[in-house]
Amino acid sequence: MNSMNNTINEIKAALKPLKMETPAFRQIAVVVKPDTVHNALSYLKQKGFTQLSIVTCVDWIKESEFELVYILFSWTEGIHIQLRARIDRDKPVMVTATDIFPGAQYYEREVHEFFGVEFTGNEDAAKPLFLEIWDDLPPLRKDFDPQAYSDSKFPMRERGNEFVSEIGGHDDE
Amino acid sequence: MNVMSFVYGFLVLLGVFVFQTTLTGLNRKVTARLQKRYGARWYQQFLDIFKALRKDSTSHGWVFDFGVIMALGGIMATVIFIPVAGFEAFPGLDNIFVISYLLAVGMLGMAMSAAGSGNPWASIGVARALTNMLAYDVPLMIVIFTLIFAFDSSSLSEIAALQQGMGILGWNAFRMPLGGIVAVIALLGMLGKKPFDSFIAPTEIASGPMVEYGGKHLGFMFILHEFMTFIEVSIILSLFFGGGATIWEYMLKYAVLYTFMNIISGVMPRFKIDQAVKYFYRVPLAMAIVQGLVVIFTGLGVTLWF
Amino acid sequence: MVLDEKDNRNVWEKIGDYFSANSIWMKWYCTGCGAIELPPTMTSRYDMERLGMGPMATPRQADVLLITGYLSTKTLRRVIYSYEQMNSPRFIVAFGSCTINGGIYYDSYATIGRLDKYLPVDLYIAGCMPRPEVVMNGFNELIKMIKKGQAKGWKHYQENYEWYKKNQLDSLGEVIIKDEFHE
Amino acid sequence: MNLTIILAVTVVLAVVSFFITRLNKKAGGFLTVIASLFAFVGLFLLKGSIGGEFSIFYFSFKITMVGWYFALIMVLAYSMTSFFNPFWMDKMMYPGSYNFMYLLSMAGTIGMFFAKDFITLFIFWETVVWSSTFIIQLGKSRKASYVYYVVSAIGSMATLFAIMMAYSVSGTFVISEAFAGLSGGAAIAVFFTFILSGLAKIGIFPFHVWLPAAHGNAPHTFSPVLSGGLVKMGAFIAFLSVTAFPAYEIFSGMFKVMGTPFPIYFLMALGAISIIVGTLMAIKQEDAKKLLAYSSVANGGYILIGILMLDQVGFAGGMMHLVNHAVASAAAFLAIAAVAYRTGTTKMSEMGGMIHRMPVTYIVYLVAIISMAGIPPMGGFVSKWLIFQGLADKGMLFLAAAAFFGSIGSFMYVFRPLSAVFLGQTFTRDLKKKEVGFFMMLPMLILTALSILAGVFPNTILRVITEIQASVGISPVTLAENTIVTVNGYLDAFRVFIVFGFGFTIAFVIFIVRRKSKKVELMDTYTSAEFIHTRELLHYSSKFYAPFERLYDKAPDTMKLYKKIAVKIGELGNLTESLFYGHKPEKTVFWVMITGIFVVIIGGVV
Amino acid sequence: MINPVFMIAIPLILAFLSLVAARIKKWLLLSGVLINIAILFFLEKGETVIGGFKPPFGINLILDNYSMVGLALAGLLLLAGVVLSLDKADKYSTVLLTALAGINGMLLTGDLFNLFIFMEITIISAYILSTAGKKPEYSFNYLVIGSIGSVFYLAGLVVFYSLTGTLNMADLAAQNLSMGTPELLVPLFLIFTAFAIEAKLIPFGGWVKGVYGNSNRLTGALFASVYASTVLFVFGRVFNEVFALSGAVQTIIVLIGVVTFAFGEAAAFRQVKMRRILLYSSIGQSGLAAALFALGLIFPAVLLVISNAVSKFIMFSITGKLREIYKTDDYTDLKGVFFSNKLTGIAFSISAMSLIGLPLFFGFYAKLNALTALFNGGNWFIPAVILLFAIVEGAYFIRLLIALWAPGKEGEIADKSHAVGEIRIFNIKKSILVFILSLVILAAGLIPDLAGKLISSDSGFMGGDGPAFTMSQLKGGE
Repeated sequence: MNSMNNTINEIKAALKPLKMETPAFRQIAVVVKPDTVHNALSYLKQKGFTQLSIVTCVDWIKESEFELVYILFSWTEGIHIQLRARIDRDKPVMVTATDIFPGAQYYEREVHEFFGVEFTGNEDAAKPLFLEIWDDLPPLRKDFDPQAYSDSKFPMRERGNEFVSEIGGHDDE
Repeated sequence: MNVMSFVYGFLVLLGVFVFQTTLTGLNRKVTARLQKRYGARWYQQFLDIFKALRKDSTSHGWVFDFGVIMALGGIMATVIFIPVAGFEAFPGLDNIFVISYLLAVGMLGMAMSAAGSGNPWASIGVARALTNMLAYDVPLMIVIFTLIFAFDSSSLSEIAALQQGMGILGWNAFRMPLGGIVAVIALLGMLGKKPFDSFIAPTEIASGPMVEYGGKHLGFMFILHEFMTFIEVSIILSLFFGGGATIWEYMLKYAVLYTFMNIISGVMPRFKIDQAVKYFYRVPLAMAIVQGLVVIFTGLGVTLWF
Repeated sequence: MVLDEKDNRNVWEKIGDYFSANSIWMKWYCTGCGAIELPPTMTSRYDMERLGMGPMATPRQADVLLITGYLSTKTLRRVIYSYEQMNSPRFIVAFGSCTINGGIYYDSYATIGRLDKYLPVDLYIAGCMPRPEVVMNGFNELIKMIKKGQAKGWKHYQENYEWYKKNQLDSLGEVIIKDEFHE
Repeated sequence: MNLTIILAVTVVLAVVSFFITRLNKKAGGFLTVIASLFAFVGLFLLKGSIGGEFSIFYFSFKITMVGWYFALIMVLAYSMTSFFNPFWMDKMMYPGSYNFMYLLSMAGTIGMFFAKDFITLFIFWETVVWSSTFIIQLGKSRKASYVYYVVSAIGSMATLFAIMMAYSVSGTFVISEAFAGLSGGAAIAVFFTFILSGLAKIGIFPFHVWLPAAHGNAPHTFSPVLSGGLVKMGAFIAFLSVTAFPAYEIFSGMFKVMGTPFPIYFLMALGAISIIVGTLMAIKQEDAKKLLAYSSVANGGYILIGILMLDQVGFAGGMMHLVNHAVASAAAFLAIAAVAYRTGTTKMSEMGGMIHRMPVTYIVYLVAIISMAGIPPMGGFVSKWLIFQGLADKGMLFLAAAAFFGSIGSFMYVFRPLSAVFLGQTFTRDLKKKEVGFFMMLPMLILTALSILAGVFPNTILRVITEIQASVGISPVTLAENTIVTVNGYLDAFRVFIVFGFGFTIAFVIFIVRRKSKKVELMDTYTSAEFIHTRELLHYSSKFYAPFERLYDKAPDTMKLYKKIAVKIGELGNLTESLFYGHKPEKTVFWVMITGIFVVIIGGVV
Repeated sequence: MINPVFMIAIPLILAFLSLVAARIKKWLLLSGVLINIAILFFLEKGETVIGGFKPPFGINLILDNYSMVGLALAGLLLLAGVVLSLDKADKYSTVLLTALAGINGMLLTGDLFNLFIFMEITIISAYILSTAGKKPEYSFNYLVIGSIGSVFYLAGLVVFYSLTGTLNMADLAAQNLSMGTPELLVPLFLIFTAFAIEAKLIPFGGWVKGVYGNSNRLTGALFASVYASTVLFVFGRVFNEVFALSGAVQTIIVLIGVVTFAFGEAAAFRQVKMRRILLYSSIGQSGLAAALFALGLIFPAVLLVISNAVSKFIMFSITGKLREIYKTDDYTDLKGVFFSNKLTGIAFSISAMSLIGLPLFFGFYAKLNALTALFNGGNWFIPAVILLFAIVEGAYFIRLLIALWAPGKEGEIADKSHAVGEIRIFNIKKSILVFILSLVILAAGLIPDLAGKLISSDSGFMGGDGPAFTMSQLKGGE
């Protein structure tokens, strides 16, 4: 546990986080200012957190903020770190992490695709990744209405009389 | 060589097709029973083939079609040369080398057509099939070579005839037991049965060479497969199990041998292709060479050894 | 599909349909959760080979395209591609409620609502999930339909190709897409 | 026809072509066609004067059946390949000397086969070696030409040694008499050193290293000659070493393996090893020409085994395989050259689907590989059949095992270029490419026709071989009208062909009565429903037999042996240099003193 | 008929004149070598006595067909060298003329002591020529080693004289000295050492690397052809006419020759600098020639010396010029240099192939003769070594030729764009001269019997055998 405490202390000293907690065993959650994320990532990588497990995003629509979450892992110490930062929801911009973790490319593209966050410095971030063709709001934003989209794009079956099961089914309606 | 020969040849083809397809259908039932299933109808294989012939098909260019025709043509020519219970449509041409190389025409045609489809899986399948062939053929050919040396003949019917009339122990499989074992293992490889079926692995490489065939091409492949099975089993039957004095004996023996192969295959897992090569070049090759040396230097097996 | 149409097949077609009905080779498009129901259908408990049915490796060889469960836009593109690679006569059996009306994913932005708008479904097997009994029952029905010459989805597709194509394009944008991962 | 005229005209035309090429490159190329065709026709007509002896200059010649047979094969390869020459002139660095060397080496081979004495043979032999060395360097690798020369030199120097040694015993260079009187250890030494040049030329293990290097990298217009022609010079030496040097008689008292004297069996075993090595290496290659080169190694093994058997059947097989391999290999190399003419590469991973652009070339290649793999109804089948029968007759189990291995392995390797170069998706770059012109197609078609004819009517060739067999005093292979009869069975190639045609017809009829199939593009294949748009990526061509190759990828490379020897020689040179040729005079003074002391000691002893 | 003494006197006079009339020394040199050739045809055969004393007391010159061949070879090559490199030779006119006198003297003299004097003249001229390399330490090296040789030779003569009482060759030959006597061994060793140093035999040739390796196109060509062949000719005469070698001594000398051949070829094999390749090849060839001379196989040895001298002359000239142009003689830096110099290239190639002993060239005839003669003597070991190292020799020469002819990356076809440059090596006249010289090799290779007849008039040298092998014997008649 000592190394854990040491790590916490060191990180606290180095990153000067807004908030810090340990949500589970050998996990640290650090909340930092968005403009320090890049520095924090490079600091952590140099501390031994060499694996970027994921970059994802949470839509806090009431606060009108996106919370970017970077999860890193250290193979030497076995500690996970969540690095969180909140950015403005109306102008979601973040500095890319691809220069530190080249693998962040695909996470950033995903976040861009599903939330519309822009990553400065990552030219490829705007390329489509999962949604092969998309023409609406980013779908995981909470103000996106999937029902409406689905109705407009994928017409549903009209439930009329012709839809009666022929093979002994039991229809509840 | 006269017209009758061709008529006989055609009849042989028809007969072999009906016989072998029925047997395949029955064997599907046998396999099903091994797996505690009810299994397909005995004529299911006919239904499958005719259905495939009935369907529309897709072609990937002329070599795709040409290869299929060349394959079936070559294989059918080979079938005509196979002596069945001493009967040959073209007497005297049942030379083992002729048969095994004419068989290769069919294989080459099939490989060409499959690769001509442009599907990478087909190419992988062909690569595996050819590797497999290299694996099983060398031990088998050594054993066959031993037989030729022993009996001074490379004619299937002559070698078969030599084994008859001495009871079951006159069969080469018992005169040369190691060679017999090699032949049976090699037959598994030839038939593409498990454990040597990695080249058509359906879930792994999408049935390999067959990947792009549909409709009549697929029907051709099925017919080809029946004929090829007949040729392969017949070679081993004639060389090692005495062929058959009468057509009924032949058919009975054939059915037993083929079913036996199926039963072995039914309980086997699958070798990777390099494992298959290693296996063939370790056990059967050693056995074949030992058998060959025994026959060449001691003469045991040429004469009955009891 | 219109089921009650006059039987105007000739003898050869009838024989052909007999073969087709008794030898059903399937290509399973197993993107949905329904795939798990198929192994029991195939193996010794239900043994679909009795009816001459069996799985096939590629759409070229198959007669039936079996779509098990929901289809996202992404998978629908592939399903259409596969269907077009199949050789006629070809049939589609849709499996599970998702293919009928989107199932529990009816409001998803990525999952389509109903399959028959895009491809000619010959037979639906309802349920979430349909048990193997139902699957076998459904296939019995398909066999009957083929024998009677009623499974004419593929002809319908040919005749109404424009309509299907329009629906496909409306929902999917394009069917055959080209991006950095497909080059 | 007179051999003098043939030789003189060829040599003169060689010189003329050198100058004409300087004026007009294409014209020079066409002149090689004319010259080689002239030589071919001339040689063909020479059959009437077999048995004649005469001399030109100080060279003495004797026209023998076997010489005629070999020369005809050789000039066939030369003349067919020469059709390609005019089209490659622009790509050559020295077109003039290429044409000159081309014809000079051809004249050399003709002279060599008809030589009456060994010195004539050797002079022509070496002329061929150096002239072809200078051709090979114009190709893709300088190293290849170096390797070619060194391996050839090892062979020819050894042979010269043998010739001289035999001369010191018998006092004559005349081929038929030179080996008289040899016995014991000297006979073995002469036998092995003499055949060394043959082994080196055929590419028998461990001398096979030059084939992939030279065949693979020579100008595309010379590889067919190398493989189809020059390799056969080695077979001639092998032939001489069992006939002119009656190895079976001289070694008859020695330890025998399966009825064959040990030295001969040893060489046959080397042949078997080269079959295996050639096959395994060919399977591995990524370059179509290198692949074919290794296949020549394997086929050389068959030829050597066949010829060394010197019996009724196997020998006939080996001799016939000469023709079949020459024709098939030349055709295959020409086909690859034709493809390279259009695409500019011979790497299999850089090509695909050429069948849609060059169907005739494809047919040519197909027939060639069918023949090479020994599948009926092509010529290669008959000769391999004969070799197998011969081996079975003698019970040579291990050789037969190698032969079978090579035969089946050949399916694997010949299929690779077929699939990688011709089948599959055409590369975007090659979509607009066209079939080669008629003039280039012609030789390929002729060779293809010859391959088929040799397979359907093998007796035409075998009749010549029976005469050769009679001339060297072994019982000729038994031939009936269309059949070849051996102890173990007989073969009626024509009937096999007819039945094959019958089967093919039935299949064709079934195919044609069924509904016409829908033609689709090659990109429209089953890809697990994934969309793939890049033709180059979908085409499967490199590392074709990866799982199999993995089994022997740690096998040692023979080239390393040669490199090691070269390093050792270099070290000896280094030692010499540092011991005796330093820049300081003291060293020499030291050595003078040492020698002086040495002499004094010797003097004391004496 | 002209007295052979003019062969020595005229060059000496001209040398003296060239000191006086420095302005026309170039013409003096040219006329010297030309006159030398001219009077060759009119020389009086047989023995010439100088100074009135009858041998063994006086100075005598011997002109038999052996010395005639040597004179012709040296004279012609010197002429060719001077013509080819007149700009360089100009400076060394006096030296070259003196050298010519010395060389002629060496070849003609019938007296061991006179031989010493002529040899000194020749070697001193060589010392001076070697300074053209502008590496004085190598010249000094040569000087030291050469002086040791001279001292040894002189010492050998002294001992010898005390034993036999004469230094006249014919006289000595008549004494039929037995090699078995230990006393003779010492002078023999001393004299052999002196020759071995000049003939570059292992282990005495320490000077060669520096001198040959830094030669220019004049000196390299002269050293490797004129000087080397002269020394070998004299070596042949001394060790055949004066000492009839036999027994262990013969074996040792042959062994030294063969070892020199083998080691020299091996050393050449690992070189990349062209002059080094050529110099080690020269060492090898002279080793072989020495071995053959020691075995008494004079005719093949002479053929070998001639073929080597002409080839080396051409190759050294071209190499020297190449080095002048490109400042390097590393062949890996000179790829494709013959592309724009085809005539020169062909000449170089013919020379190289002749050296390897490839048929159609003169070297083949020489090699074949050597082999036949050796085999006739019941010797199979030396032929084996010769052929074995002929492979090595072929390897490095062919490698060199390939590099010089065909530039290009591995994996791409040979292409002129990779050639090192398009500068002409020789101007057209000189190219033709070199080319004609190489054609001589080719012609002599094509009609070797005639060439052999021209050299030895079918009778062999100094009572030795004639050709061991003639092409005409192939026709059936011996």
